[in-house]
Amino acid sequence: MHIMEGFLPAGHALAWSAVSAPLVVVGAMRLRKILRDRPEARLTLAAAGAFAFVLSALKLPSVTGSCSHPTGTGLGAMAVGPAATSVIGTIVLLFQALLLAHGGLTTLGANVFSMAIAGPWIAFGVWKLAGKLGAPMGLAIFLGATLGDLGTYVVTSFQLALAFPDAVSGFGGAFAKFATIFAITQIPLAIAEGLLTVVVMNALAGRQIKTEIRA
Amino acid sequence: MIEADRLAHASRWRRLPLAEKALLCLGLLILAMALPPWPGAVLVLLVASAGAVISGLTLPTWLRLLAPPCFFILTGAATLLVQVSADGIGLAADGGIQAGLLLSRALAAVAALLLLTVTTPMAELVQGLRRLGLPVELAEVTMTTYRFIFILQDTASAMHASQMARLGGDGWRRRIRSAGLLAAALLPRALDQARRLEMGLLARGFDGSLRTLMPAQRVRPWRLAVIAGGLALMAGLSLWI
Amino acid sequence: MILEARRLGHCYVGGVEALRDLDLAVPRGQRLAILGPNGAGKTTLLLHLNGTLRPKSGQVLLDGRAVGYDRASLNSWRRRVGLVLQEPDDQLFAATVFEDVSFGPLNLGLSEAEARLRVEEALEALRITALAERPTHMLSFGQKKRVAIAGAVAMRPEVLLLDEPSAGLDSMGTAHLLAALDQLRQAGTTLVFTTHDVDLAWSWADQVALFHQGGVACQGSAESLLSDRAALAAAHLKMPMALALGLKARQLGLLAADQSLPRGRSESLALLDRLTPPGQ
Amino acid sequence: MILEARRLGHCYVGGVEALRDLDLAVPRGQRLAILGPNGAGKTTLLLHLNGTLRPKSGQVLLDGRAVGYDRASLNSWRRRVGLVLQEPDDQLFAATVFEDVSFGPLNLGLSEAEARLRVEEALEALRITALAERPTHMLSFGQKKRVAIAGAVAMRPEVLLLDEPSAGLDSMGTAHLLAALDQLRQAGTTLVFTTHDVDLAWSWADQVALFHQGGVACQGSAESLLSDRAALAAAHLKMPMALALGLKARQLGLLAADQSLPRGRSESLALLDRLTPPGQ
Repeated sequence: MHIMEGFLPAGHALAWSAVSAPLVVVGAMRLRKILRDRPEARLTLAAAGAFAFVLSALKLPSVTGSCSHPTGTGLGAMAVGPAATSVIGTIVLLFQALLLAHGGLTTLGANVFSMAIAGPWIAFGVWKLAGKLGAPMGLAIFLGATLGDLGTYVVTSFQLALAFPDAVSGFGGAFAKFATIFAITQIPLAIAEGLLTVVVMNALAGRQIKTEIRA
Repeated sequence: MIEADRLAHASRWRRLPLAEKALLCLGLLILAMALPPWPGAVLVLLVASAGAVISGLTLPTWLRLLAPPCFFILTGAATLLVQVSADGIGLAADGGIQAGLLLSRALAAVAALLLLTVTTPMAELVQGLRRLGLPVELAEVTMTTYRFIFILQDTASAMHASQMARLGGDGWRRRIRSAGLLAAALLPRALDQARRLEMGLLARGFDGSLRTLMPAQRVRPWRLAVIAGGLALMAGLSLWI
Repeated sequence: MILEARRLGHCYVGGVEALRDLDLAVPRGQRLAILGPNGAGKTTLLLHLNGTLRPKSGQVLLDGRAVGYDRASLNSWRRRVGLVLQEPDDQLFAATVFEDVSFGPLNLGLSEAEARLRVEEALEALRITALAERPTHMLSFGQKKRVAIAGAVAMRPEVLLLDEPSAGLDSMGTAHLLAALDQLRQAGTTLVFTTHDVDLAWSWADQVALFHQGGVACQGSAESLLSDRAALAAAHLKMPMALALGLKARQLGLLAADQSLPRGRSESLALLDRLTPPGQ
Repeated sequence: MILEARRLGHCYVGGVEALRDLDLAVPRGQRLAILGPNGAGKTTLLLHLNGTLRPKSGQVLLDGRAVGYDRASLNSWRRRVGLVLQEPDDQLFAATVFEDVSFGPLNLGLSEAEARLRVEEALEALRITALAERPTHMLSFGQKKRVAIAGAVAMRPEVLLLDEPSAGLDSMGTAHLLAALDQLRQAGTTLVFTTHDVDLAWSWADQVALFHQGGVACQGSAESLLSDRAALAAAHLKMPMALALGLKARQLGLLAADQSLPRGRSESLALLDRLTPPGQ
C-alpha cells in the first residue's frame, strides 16, 4: 500500500527514512558481500527484482470489482527469506516511484518500512508459526501472505495517522479513519493475494526452484 | 511498455546533463515539501507542468500521467475531511482546508518527480546515484533489473494473452488461479533468463563486474546557476506572499 | 467467411501505428497464410482476431456478425477461435503435459470426464499421447510447440490462429507439425497462420494475404498471389522456389496445366530430376 | 587450422550425452557451417569452442596447441574466439546500445578511449552507428541481433562463433546480417555458424560440417558435401534447392563447369528464367 510522493510532511518523511535506512543498509552490505563472493548472483538477484516488479503490475481481480495489484511481499519472504526481500523490495519500490509514479522518493523510507520490512517479516513469521502449530501447508501460506499484506496496510495506516492526527480524537481517531477507508480495498486484496500465493507456491513446489539467493 | 520510460527516451531534454535536470526536479521537490502549500505548491506544480510541456509532452499526456497518483492522493486526503469524536463521526472544522493543502503539496511533489522521470532515462539516474556513492554492485544489480523488467513484461503479456485465449480470465476464481499460474511460470523463466545471460556474458569476458562506458556529459555551471537562481526566486516569492 | 476483419486500426501506446484500415477475410475450412516481414504487426493482427486486443477503429466479424467485447461475447468468441502464440514457453503453465492441455477444457466448464476426453483427443491429434505424463519443462522445443497447440485444440475451436508455427523448428520438426495440423484441417478446422517465409506459405496455404505497412495489400489463392511478381516485389518478397520451378516446368511442357505444382522440397527435387539434358 | 576440436565428449547433468568423440577443424579465414537438426548439441559444441563449457573428454586446440582452463588461458581464448548466442536477450544487459557494446572491450582491460574506438568501429561494421544511444529494450529483434554481434566484434576476435544467426529473422533481416558478416570476413575474421537450414548453409558457407548424433559425421567444402546425396540422407537432410538447380543446369549445359553455382534465391530464380522451352 504505497504512500504517494509528497504526502507525508517533511519531518515524517525524514524520520521514516532514518528508520528504514539502517535496515536497508545492513541488508545491502550483506548483499555486497554475497555479490563479491558469487558475482553471478547479481544476475539472479536482478531477475528476482524484475520478477517482483512485473508481478506487482499484474492485475488481480478483487472482490469489490475493482482491480488491485499484489504486493508479492509474502511470496518473496517465503521464497527467498525476508532479509533478501527487503533489498529486492527497496529496488522495486524505487522503480515503481521512478517508472510508474507510484510511491515516491520522499515517502520511500515509509514505504520501505511498511512493504519491504514489516510486510515480509510478518508474512514470514506467521507462515513459520502456523507451520509449527501444525497448520496444513496451504493454510500456512495463505495466512502468511494474507496477514503480511494486511500488516503492511495496518503499518501504513499507522504512519498516516501519526502524520495526520485527528483534530479531536488524535492519533487513535485518525488511525481508525485511515484503517477504515483502506479496509474497503485492502481486505479483499489481502485475501486475493493470500490465494494467489498459495497457487504460486504450489506450482513452484512441483518445479523445485532453487532458492539460491537466500540472503 | 512503460510510458514514462518511453517518454524519457524521446524527450527533448534527453541530452541535457543529468545534473541540470536533477537540480531542477529535485529542487522543485524540496520546494514542494518545504514551502507553505499556498502559493509554494501551486508554483511548483505550474513550473513542473511548464517544464513537461517544454520538454516535449503534450498537456493531455502529462495530465494522464498525473491522474493515477492524484487518485491515490485524493483517497488519502479525504480522511482529513471528517473527524472522529466521542459523539461519532462528523465533518472536521477546517478539514476542507487541511485536505486542500495536503492535496496541493502532494500533487506538486508528484509533478516534480514525474518531470524527472519523463526527461531522464533510468540509466542516467542510476549513473547519478553511483556518483553519489551507491555501491557499484548495487548499481549493476539495479541496471540489470531494469533490463530484465522489459524482457519479463513481454513474456508476462504473452502468457496473459495465451491464458485469456483459453478462457482463463472468466470469473473471479479462474482469474486468481490464472494469475497464480502465470506468476509461477514467470519466476523460473526469470531465473533461467539470468542463467542464460550469465553464459552469454561469460563469452564476453564477464569477470564479475558489469562495467560499461557511459556517454560523457558536460555540465555547464552557468546553467546550474540559472536553475538554482530560479528555484531561489520561487522560494522567495512564495515566502514573501 | 467464418471470420472477417473490416477496416481494422490499432495504435500502440506512444502512437506507433500497428494496423491501418486492414481488411481480411478468412474462408471456412481453408488454410490462410498471413505473409509479411517481421515487426510489421502480424502478431497484433492475430491478437485482434480472437479479441485479445480491441481495435481503435473497425470491427471483427464472426459468421458475418460484428462481435462485441463484453464478457459473454468474448467468452463465446474465444471458444470458437483458438490462438497459439509463437513461443511455446509462454503458453505452458502446468507441471505436466496432461494438466496443461486440460486448462482450456476445464475453463469451458466441462465435467472432468469430458475434459479428460478432450485432452486425450487433442494429444492424439497432435500425436503426443506418449508425452501426457511428462513434465512440461523437460520437453524439446518442438514437443513444447505441439503441446501448446494441443492446449488450444482441446477447446475444439472452429478457427485456429497460429503465430509463426514453424519458427525455431528444423525441417523435420516443421514437417511433423504440418502433418498434425493437416489432420485438424481434414476434421474441418479453419487454420490461419502468420509467416515471413514465402516457401512455407506456398508449401502449406490455400490462400495467402500479403501483409504490408499495417494492412493487407492483397489476398487471394496461394498460386495466383505467389506467382504475381509485381505484388510480391511491392511487399519486398521473392517467389517461392518450388512455385517458380513448377511454373517453369509447365512452360517447358513437363507439367500439364491440370497437374499440381510442386509445393515442397521433395516434390521440387523430384521435378528437377525430370528435366532432361537436350538431345536425350 | 585456427581452431580444432579433438575427440570432444560432453554429458549434461542427468547423463544425456550431447557430444561424443567429436572432431572438427576450423580453417582460418573461412566460413564454416555446422549443419544439423535442432537439439542435437550444436549450441553445446559452440560453448566448448570458446571455453564456456569444459569437455568431459577430448580437447580444444587453438593454432594447434591445446588450451587450458585456468583463468589466464580462458581470458586469452575468449579474446581470440568470440561467441554470439541465438537469443540476443541472452547477451545484452546494458541500458543502451553503446554501453552494451563497450562491455567486452572494457573486460579486455582497454583504456576508456581505446574502448570507445572499438565500440565505434564495431557499430560501424554492423552498420548500427545510428542506434548507439538507443535503449536496448526498444530495439527490434533484428537490431538486437546485430547489437549482440557488435558486442562480440568489438573484442576483435579472430574467430567468431554464431549460433543460428538467421533464426527469427525474415529474408531481408537475414540478407542485411549476412552482408555485415561478409564485411567482417573480408577483414579476415574466421566465421563459424550453426544452422539447421541447408539453404542457408549453401548460400553462405565455404565449408560444411554435418552434425549428427553428437559428432561430426563429415566435413568438407560446401559444394562437395551438400551435393553428396548419401551423406545428406544419412543426416536426414535434403539437398539445397539452389544447389540442385545449379547442378541440373550444369548437366543441361546451361552453366559451364567453371561458372559458379547459384547460391541464393535471386540467382536461382534468374537461372531458372534461362531454362528455355524445347524448340526455342
